[in-house]
Amino acid sequence: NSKPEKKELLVAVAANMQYAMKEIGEEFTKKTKIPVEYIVSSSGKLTAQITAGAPYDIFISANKKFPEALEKENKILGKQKTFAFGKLILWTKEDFKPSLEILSSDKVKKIALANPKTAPYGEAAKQVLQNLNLLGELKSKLVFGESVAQTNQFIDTKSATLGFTAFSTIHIPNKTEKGNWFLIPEKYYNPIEQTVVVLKGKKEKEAEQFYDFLSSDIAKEILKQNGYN
Amino acid sequence: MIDWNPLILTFKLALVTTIILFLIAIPIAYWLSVSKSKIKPIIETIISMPLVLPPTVIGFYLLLVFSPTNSFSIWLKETFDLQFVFSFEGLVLGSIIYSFPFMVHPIQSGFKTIPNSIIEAAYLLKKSKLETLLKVQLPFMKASLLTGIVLTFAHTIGEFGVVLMIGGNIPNQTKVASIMIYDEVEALQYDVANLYSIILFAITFVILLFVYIMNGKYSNKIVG
Amino acid sequence: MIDWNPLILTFKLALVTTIILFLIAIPIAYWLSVSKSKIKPIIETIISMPLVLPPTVIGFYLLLVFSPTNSFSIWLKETFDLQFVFSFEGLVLGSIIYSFPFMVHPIQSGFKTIPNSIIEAAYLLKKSKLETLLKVQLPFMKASLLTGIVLTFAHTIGEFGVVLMIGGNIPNQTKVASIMIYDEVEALQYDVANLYSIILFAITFVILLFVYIMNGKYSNKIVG
Amino acid sequence: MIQIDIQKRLGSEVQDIFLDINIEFAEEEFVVLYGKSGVGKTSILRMIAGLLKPDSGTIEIKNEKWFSSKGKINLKPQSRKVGMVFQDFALFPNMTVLENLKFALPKKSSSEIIEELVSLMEIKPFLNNYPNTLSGGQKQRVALARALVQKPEILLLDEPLSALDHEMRRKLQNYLQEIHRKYKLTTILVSHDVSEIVRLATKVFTLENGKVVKSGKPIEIFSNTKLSGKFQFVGEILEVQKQSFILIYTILVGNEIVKVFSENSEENIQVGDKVIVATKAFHPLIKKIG
Amino acid sequence: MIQIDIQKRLGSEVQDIFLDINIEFAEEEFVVLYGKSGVGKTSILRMIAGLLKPDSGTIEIKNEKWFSSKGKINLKPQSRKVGMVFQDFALFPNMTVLENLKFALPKKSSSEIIEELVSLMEIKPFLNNYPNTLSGGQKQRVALARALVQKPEILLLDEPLSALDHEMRRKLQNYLQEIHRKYKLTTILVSHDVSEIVRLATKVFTLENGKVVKSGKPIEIFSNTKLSGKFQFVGEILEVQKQSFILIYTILVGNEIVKVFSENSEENIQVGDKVIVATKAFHPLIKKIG
Ligand SMILES: Nc1ncnc2c1ncn2[C@@H]1O[C@H](COP(=O)(O)OP(=O)(O)OP(=O)(O)O)[C@@H](O)[C@H]1O
Ligand SMILES: Nc1ncnc2c1ncn2[C@@H]1O[C@H](COP(=O)(O)OP(=O)(O)OP(=O)(O)O)[C@@H](O)[C@H]1O
Ligand SMILES: [Mg+2]
Ligand SMILES: [Mg+2]
Repeated sequence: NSKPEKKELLVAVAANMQYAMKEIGEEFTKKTKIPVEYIVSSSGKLTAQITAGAPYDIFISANKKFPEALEKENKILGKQKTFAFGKLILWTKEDFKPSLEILSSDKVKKIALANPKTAPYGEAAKQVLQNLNLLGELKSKLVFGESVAQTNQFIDTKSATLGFTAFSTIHIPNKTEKGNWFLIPEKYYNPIEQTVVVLKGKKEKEAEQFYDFLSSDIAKEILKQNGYN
Repeated sequence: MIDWNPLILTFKLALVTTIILFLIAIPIAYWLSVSKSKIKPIIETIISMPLVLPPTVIGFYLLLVFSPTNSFSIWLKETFDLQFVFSFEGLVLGSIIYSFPFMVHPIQSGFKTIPNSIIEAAYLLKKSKLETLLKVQLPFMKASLLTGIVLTFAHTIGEFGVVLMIGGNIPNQTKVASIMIYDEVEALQYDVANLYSIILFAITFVILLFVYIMNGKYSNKIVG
Repeated sequence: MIDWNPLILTFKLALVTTIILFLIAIPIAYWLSVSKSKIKPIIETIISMPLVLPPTVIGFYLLLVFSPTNSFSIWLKETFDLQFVFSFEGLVLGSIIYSFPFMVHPIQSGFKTIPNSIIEAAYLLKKSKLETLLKVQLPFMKASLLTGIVLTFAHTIGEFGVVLMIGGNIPNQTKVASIMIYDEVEALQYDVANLYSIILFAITFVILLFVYIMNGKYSNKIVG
Repeated sequence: MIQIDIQKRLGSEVQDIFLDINIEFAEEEFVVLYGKSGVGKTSILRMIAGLLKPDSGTIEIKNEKWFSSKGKINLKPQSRKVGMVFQDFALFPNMTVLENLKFALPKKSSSEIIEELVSLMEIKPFLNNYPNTLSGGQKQRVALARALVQKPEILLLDEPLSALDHEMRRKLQNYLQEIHRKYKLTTILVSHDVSEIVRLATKVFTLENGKVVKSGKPIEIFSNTKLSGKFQFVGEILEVQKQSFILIYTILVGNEIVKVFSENSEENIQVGDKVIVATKAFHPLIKKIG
Repeated sequence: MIQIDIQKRLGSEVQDIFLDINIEFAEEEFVVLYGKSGVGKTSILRMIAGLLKPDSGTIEIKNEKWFSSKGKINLKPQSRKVGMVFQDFALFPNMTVLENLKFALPKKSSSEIIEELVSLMEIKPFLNNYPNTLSGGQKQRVALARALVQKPEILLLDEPLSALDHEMRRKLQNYLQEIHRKYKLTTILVSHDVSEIVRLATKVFTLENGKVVKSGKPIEIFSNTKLSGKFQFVGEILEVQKQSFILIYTILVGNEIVKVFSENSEENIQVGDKVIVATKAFHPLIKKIG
């Protein structure tokens, strides 16, 4: 039952990057005629899968830690490259303008953030609260999503009054109700590096093309439109 | 340093869920086993449906239903002081909904195996339906009850999709062991994940082993 | 534009898993129901254990066991051309392991309800153990078999933790509907998620409803 | 007065049985339902007990309507003061024999009756056994004891002694009669055993094709042979021996074996023949025994 | 030759029963096991059938060892050529009556035997019913038919007719005798009914306390009353009527009711008394009937 060799380039992508990646992929295919398929999941799961031999060609991670783990396992070709930075916002679907000051008010019942342990945006959110010395005070208000995506659901369903999430969230195409957001000054958190690595495998050449394409002007423009630097 | 809180919370959740579900499932399964209603197959089907959706997705729909800002939730909160998101009650509710079929189906098929004549005999001895249920029917279908209880209990321990969604992973409150292990795996902290897995495994193993040994003793007595 | 591939894959997976598990579970449940072995409670307990760990974590451990680079997997691949990660076979394996208790436990409790004398009667009519099993015991415990089949089938449709981990979400190969819905919810594409949920729901509903209606007709006939 | 007037269609498409029963008898009678297998005896008991709903009719017990299709009355089994022994025993498998009996004991009643029944029915040796480990006759005795624990006003017995040996059967027949009198019960018994019926019944209803075709005292019902001569009985030849001029016939009359000496052998009588034995001159000596 | 020599400890801690059975009989005999409820009759049949393992001993049927504790032989039930009617019928609930019978039919056998049994046992009307919907006697007939479908060499019958009415019982007794002869079966019957035993058995084993205490022809076993006088029988008084100087006793002998006229009433004989009726001068007229 040997499977036919896949034509597509398999791109494993961390959940928060998926929209930008899809647009970039379309441009890439237009240019190179190489079709692209995406495997969207959390960076942690993707790392475990790649370690176990998943047939992915490219890995786009939400931070540098995961590719480093893969490097130890001798799974990657060349070096990881940071091609964008994520931006953190406070987002709400309620009818007020979010701000860092409002976090302490009674109006805010629950604050959603991604799990700092597993999600880079969660880690960044935690740094913000630490830097503002709010972590202790707000502890009882915090609820954690397994990822940025789940954090978004908390906010989107108004289960949490507001939450920390990726700026890319509100750039999601055909998302109509964008709610209110506040872009958090970058001084409060360490840069959220979006990195890419080429994985060893049968399509290393095509993968390298994609790797390079991420630094192209077209890609940069798309990333900007999706809320990355 | 082992953090026991998630473990304690897990077993508390499993216990509460199993007990509540047991009490809810019995009347429903009973009705299903005796009813000749035309809509019975529909209800039987509906009971299985929570299984069909991924747990996180169920959790998402539960979030929509119980979002604190909607009027139903406000009413619940004001009338019963109940809030189902980001609370232990929410975990219980989510687990109950998701484990529902695991309790109801085995019990229902248990009810079906009871010979009519022993139920009739109890009625003729002037036993109410309730007393007959408790003293004749339930003891008779012990194997099925055990199946329902074990499946529900074990499943609640392992479930994390619904629980994660509706609970919000709050330490000491809704952060159960399964979520914790999941987090550690996600964070590539495999050693820690292994450690907690083993602990969870070991405790559950001992509990279930005890249940099965007791059950074996009792069954042997009856069949002689 | 509905992508039917994940849906087809889902039902294919559920069907294959249910059939294989049914065939595996019967001899195991049979042994458990007749055995008086001392180690029986231990095995009963072990059977429930897959439930105790979060599905993704089980998937993770399966990844470790079946990682194509370890020698066991290489042997499997060379000898049987079998590869259990990132393949449909892997999904089947994962689903089987995770749904194991849902099939074995109900069938085991079904076996226990069969009166000894009808089995003996079959033996005295010179029927082999196999023929007795097929023609007398299994039909007798139909309600329990149904429970096992429905729980397994529905659960396999909804499961995504193990499947996501061991399957890797590869379109047309391991991307089943549950993962797809999960992805869409994660991506905040609620409309799409709703659409697929409803389709999945509707198809499963029809299948199960059909099963229950047929079952109801048959049962009514027997109890008159 | 017990008045039962019920109709019920039983059976399947193929086998169609229409029960149309109209019987009446006084309280404290010992009534027997007699008839072929499948005629509907068990079904009648079940309708009286409230376990099966008649299609139409009334069941009136001591001026109390238990069932009336017109009056839309249908008392629950729990509200009918009946006790019943089932043809298939229906013991609770999860309780020991003693627990079965204790379960039957109404709250606040003294457990003396249990002791009495236990010693009478000789069930002491297996009081702590579960029903699965009992022999057929032992189960039957426990079932009977369980039904009697409640001292019901109406006792419904569905072949309660069929699995018992002769001796035990006699003993329990006597006991049934005794408690029937002592507690002023109304008893309805299904039995195939003529000797049992004649011993116990005050009234017999014979069923055929879903209807009562005969009713009366058992002696009237069963002594079908008309008297002619001073003495006669019907039996079956088991053995014929010839000793010089005398023929010795061994004849089975019911369960008893009788030897008859005869000098005249006009007829060719063989083993297996049903015969009538009669005599005009007969000077019997009747002696009490046992 | 059938030789059974087995020991088995039965029962629980409280009720301890030790079966020690040693019986022997020829092929083609019609053997009856007789004894009190709980004495171990069913257990003996189960050990012969291979459903219960004796603690020790041997079972040898027609020079073939079915069980031997020394020789470590213990044939499976499937390898023993026995058919059995269970006390609790053990019909397959998921099959109709006809399917039950067909299931019993060995592969490649003609289904003629089924038709024969169906018409004989009068089970045609409910052939397509499931066992749950049958009356007790109907179930019993199906169980008997099912055991006979295979024409087993050894037929084990555990009270196979106990739930049947008199007429059906007689009919099936005759049939059992007929097939016993026709197919040269060896039959082992458990029965409490003396008349049935006397009719059918060629040899009776009476069990008491786990042992065989009597064995022989049924007539020898059951005609316990010694002959004295030309004619005598034992019965029970059902009714005493006084007509001028004559007393008319209605006496139950087995299932038969006998009227006896007596002029001398030395003794005070009452209803319920067991009596012996004897006479020296007796000139019977014996006539074939039916
Ligand atoms: N499974 C069992 N476990 C323990 N004891 C048993 C079991 N089966 C039967 N016995 C005991 O063995 C004894 C013999 O039982 P058996 O059924 O052989 O009696 P039986 O002669 O057929 O009686 P009956 O005429 O009442 O049917 C009884 O005292 C019974 O309680
Ligand atoms: N649940 C049922 N469904 C359909 N038919 C039934 C059901 N129960 C009984 N019958 C039929 O009704 C008729 C009467 O049954 P019932 O049990 O009353 O007979 P019975 O007189 O007690 O016979 P027996 O002496 O054999 O016990 C039988 O022909 C039987 O097949
Ligand atoms: Mg009946
Ligand atoms: Mg017996």
